[in-house]
Amino acid sequence: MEREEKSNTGYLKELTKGFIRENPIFVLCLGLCPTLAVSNLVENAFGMGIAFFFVLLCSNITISLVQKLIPDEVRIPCFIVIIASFVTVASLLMQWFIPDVYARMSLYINLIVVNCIILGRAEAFASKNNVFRSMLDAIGMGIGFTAGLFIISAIREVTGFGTFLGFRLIPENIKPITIMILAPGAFFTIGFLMALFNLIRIKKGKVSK
Amino acid sequence: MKAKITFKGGIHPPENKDLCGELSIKDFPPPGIAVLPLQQSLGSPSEPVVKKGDKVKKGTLIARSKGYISANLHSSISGEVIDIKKAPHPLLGEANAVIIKSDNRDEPEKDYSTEDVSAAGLSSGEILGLIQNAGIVGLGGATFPAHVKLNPPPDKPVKTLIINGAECEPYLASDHSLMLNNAEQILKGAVMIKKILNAEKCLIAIEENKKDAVSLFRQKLNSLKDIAGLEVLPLNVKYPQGAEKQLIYTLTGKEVPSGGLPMDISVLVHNIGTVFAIYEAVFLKKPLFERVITVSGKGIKNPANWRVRIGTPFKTLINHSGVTDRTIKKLIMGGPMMGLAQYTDEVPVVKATSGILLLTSEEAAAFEHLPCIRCGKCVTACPMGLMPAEISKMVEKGRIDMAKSIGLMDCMECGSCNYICPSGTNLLQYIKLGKYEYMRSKNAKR
Amino acid sequence: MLKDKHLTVTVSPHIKTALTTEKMMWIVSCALVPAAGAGIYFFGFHAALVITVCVVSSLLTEFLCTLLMKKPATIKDGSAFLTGLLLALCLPPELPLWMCALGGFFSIAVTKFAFGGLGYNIFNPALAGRAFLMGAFAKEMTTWKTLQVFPDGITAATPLNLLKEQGYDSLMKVFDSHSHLFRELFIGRVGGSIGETSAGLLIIGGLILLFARIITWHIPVSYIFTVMVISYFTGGVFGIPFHLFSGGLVLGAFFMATDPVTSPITPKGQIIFGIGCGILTMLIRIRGGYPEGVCYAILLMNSVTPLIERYSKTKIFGVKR
Amino acid sequence: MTLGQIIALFMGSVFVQNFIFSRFLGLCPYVGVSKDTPSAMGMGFAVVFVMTTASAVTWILYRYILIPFDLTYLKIVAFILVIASFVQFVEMFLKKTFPALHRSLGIYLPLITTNCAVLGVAFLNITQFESESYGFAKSTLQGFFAGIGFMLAMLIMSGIREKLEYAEIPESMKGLAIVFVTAGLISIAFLGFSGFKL
Repeated sequence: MEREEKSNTGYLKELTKGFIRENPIFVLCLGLCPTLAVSNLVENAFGMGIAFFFVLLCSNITISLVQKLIPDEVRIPCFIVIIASFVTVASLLMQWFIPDVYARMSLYINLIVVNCIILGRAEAFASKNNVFRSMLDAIGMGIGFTAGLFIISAIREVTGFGTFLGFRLIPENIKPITIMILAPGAFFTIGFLMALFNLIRIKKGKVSK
Repeated sequence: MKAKITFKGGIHPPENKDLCGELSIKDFPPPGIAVLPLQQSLGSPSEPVVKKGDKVKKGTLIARSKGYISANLHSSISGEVIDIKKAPHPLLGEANAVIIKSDNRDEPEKDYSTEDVSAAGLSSGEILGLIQNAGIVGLGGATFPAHVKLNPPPDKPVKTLIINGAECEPYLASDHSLMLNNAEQILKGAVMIKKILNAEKCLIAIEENKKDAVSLFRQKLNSLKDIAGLEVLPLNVKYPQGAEKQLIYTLTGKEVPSGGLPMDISVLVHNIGTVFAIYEAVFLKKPLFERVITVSGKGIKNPANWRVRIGTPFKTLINHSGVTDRTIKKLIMGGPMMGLAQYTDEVPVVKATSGILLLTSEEAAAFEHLPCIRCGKCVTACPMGLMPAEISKMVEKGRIDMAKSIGLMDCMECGSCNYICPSGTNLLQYIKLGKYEYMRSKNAKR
Repeated sequence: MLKDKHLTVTVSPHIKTALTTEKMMWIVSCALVPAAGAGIYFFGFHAALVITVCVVSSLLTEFLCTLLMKKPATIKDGSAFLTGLLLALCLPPELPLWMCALGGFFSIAVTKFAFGGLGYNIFNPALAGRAFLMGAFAKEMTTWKTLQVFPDGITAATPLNLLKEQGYDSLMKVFDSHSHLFRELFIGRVGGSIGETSAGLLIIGGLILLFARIITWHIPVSYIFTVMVISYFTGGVFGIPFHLFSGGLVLGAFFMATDPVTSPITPKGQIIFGIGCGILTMLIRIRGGYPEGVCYAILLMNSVTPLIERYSKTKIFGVKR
Repeated sequence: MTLGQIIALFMGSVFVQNFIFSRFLGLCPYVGVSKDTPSAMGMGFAVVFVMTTASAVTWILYRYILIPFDLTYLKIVAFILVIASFVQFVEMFLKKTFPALHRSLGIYLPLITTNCAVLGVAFLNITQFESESYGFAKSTLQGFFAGIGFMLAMLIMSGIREKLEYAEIPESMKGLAIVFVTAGLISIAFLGFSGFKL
């Protein structure tokens, strides 16, 4: 019964759930450290998003492929090793292609290895589902994460620098609110975005009632 | 012994004690109908020994104490028992009461006016018996049966007896007037109690705003003989100076342990009114059927101190005193700080009634309730060293366990926090609720 | 006779003190008026505009927040007015007005209403607003109106700035003698925020609050005493009056740190709070990146207020320690 | 290594560049375990202990194994494995020898494996102190002080959150939203330490 329902409701849901309903940042509240640390510039956020996407996709696929081979007791260490290998690959690639972006945030790229989303998806999803589903899940979550990162970084860059991806949006003579690109700005942005998500959920809840 | 200057905390509400003017005690005429609730004290209600249609006289026993903590009840007028039924009660809302219709003869059971000089030679047991028969309870408001309080367990001897004449509640002046009018009798009663308890000393504590009472007592002590160990001590004027634990701390410097009784530190406190009632019971063989109360408040035309029969309905007193044409807001039994607001003036005077106040809307101002701004005034005001704002917030959120851990059950409900709170938060209401909830869950666990 | 009257039944007590929260807020505001007046007198018309904009933006934000949250309107309780006034008093006199408005908005909306409104905020709204503006517009927030000029024509910032960045000698170049410096500091004719410079008038305002029993002595005394001790050990006899009267110390000690909502509720906790404020203020003044530390010191102590309260409970009567 | 350097390290890791309020490391356990003070305290102690020892262990690993054998590109895999197994080992050790301590800290230990503050301080150590003298001592101290800073942040937040339980927070701000706004305000206050010099 459950299986049937699963196949019917389909793959699309697997893909889209990460966008809003189970958005990793605003709803699941996972992987917050890099989210806040690198979101002062949209450029950084994209760099982080791509690296994250890459690691999540590869590790999800790999783990769903080898799930049968891994003994249950040592699965977590195995996942970590798999993830860590892909993080190493990603960090080497970034170092090669976009060295200046990498230099700004190498610490946080390395720390993708302990990002709760990736380990969480590996444990909760990829180790229990087939390759295709795991891939869709990874894409959905990756898009959700990158989009969240994009929103936060866009808000912070526009208010804190007056620019977007380096282009000036707000005229020079209006002073940007510098604090938005400092640590407090990151906390405020995510705090109020979460409140916004809550508000939407409350409104929706009221309507469905 | 070095007396502390005062206790920690407390407040200075406007006293309004001068409303009554001169401090004489007027005799209030016996009412046409007396309503005598069977529950007049802490503990179990007494059991009626009369039935409908019985003729009674002033001072006739109409209900006998039942159980250890309970007290006798006597008729306060002469006449006929017309019913035993539920009637409004100032403390309980409604309770069983013996209702007596006056025959207007006011005939006493026996003569209560001649002093029995031989009483001074009675044994402790005999005196306790007289007190028990007279149905005397603590008249300060706690209504604990006096004969039980005067009979402490042998392992907790009482060394210091304190006679409480602080009367720190605003408006009330009944104890003050009693002290001025019956100083000698009170002293005799105090000597008697000291003898029963075999106490080393007896301290009579009076707030400094009653200077006349202090000097009168000092003068009497000098003129009377055989009263070694008695001492009059003036106290700072501060509310709640008359609260048992604060009074003991002020006079002896000792703290009654949390959850304990004064006898745990060898002290016993009796109210002035109770001491006078004990005098009457022992020397005049007169049961407790009348007491002195203050009828006051800006809603009353002629405020005064009355010696009034137990069972007199409030409305009889209020009508007799006259009502001003200002907006009446509250009718209160007791003082404005700890008294109980009444929903009707049908309730009768009981043994616990120390005053009846009719407050106008300007006196009993209730202002807008704002959120707590944590100013800490309640913390400094609390004589028990509690944090009322925190406790009430915890109770509000249903965290009775946490409130208990920071002293919920130590609160004695003096209302200082509530008085001083600038936000108008009803702190005491939540604390009382919390205490009630705690006792309920504790009893349920049993 | 009482039949036709409605008797109100409530829990005791039945009388209450006349000092309400509303009155307290307005009395504090009034106690600030002399210092604010001195600020306008010394710094000119723009200072008056800054005060007006801050107050109006605070009141407006308060009104909108209560409207959005469907709470009863709380504008007249005076707390928003006071927040706006306090915020303006710790801003530089020539700050662009839209920044003032933003500060007022932040104070009320983020530090106060996000936490539920009056009584629930963790941080002092006015100081949080100032610290926010400091982080947002560091340059504008440290541009002071010049009241003293160097002999060689270079404009002088606040005395604390001078001491920190150019040392004691250039400070003495501007003010030729100690007594001159202390006199100017006391009456407030030095560079600085609008309402913080006039130490004398602020002390009068603080005494009014003490006598009106709106604040207790614990925080101001422990705060100022700590600052005096540390400044004696770091700056000698000169240090005590200098650190006492310069910067926002008096304003902070009497009006900001004593904000009841964000300071500990117990007397013992208040003393710890005051000492902590004093230590942090001097730490930032002497070693920190900013010349003035009152604002941050109080905010930092605000954040540990719950912890202080946790470990400074009152002694319950009859309970042995 | 002078006292001044130690104090500078202390001020730097605890206040100026607090791991939570400035570097954003270890946020998940920070928001997860800061609901009440006792558990914040337990988690804090566990983090101080693990960060200190992990800093020492990873520094030795990096300096004496990875560099000599030219395996530095494997540092991510190596560090995470070492930390994970180290935490596991500590847990077993505590269980055997100090059961009381284990009962109070035990539940927090597994959470620390995925605490990016621990791995973060290891990476920071090797980039900051790789070629410096006293590298080992500095790494260990930085780990210890960063742990203290983390614990301080935990305690502050737990105190505030306990107090917020009695506040009337708007429905939409409830939960993590208000926690982040509070963290933002605390980090504004922590800006006061910026530019700190000895």
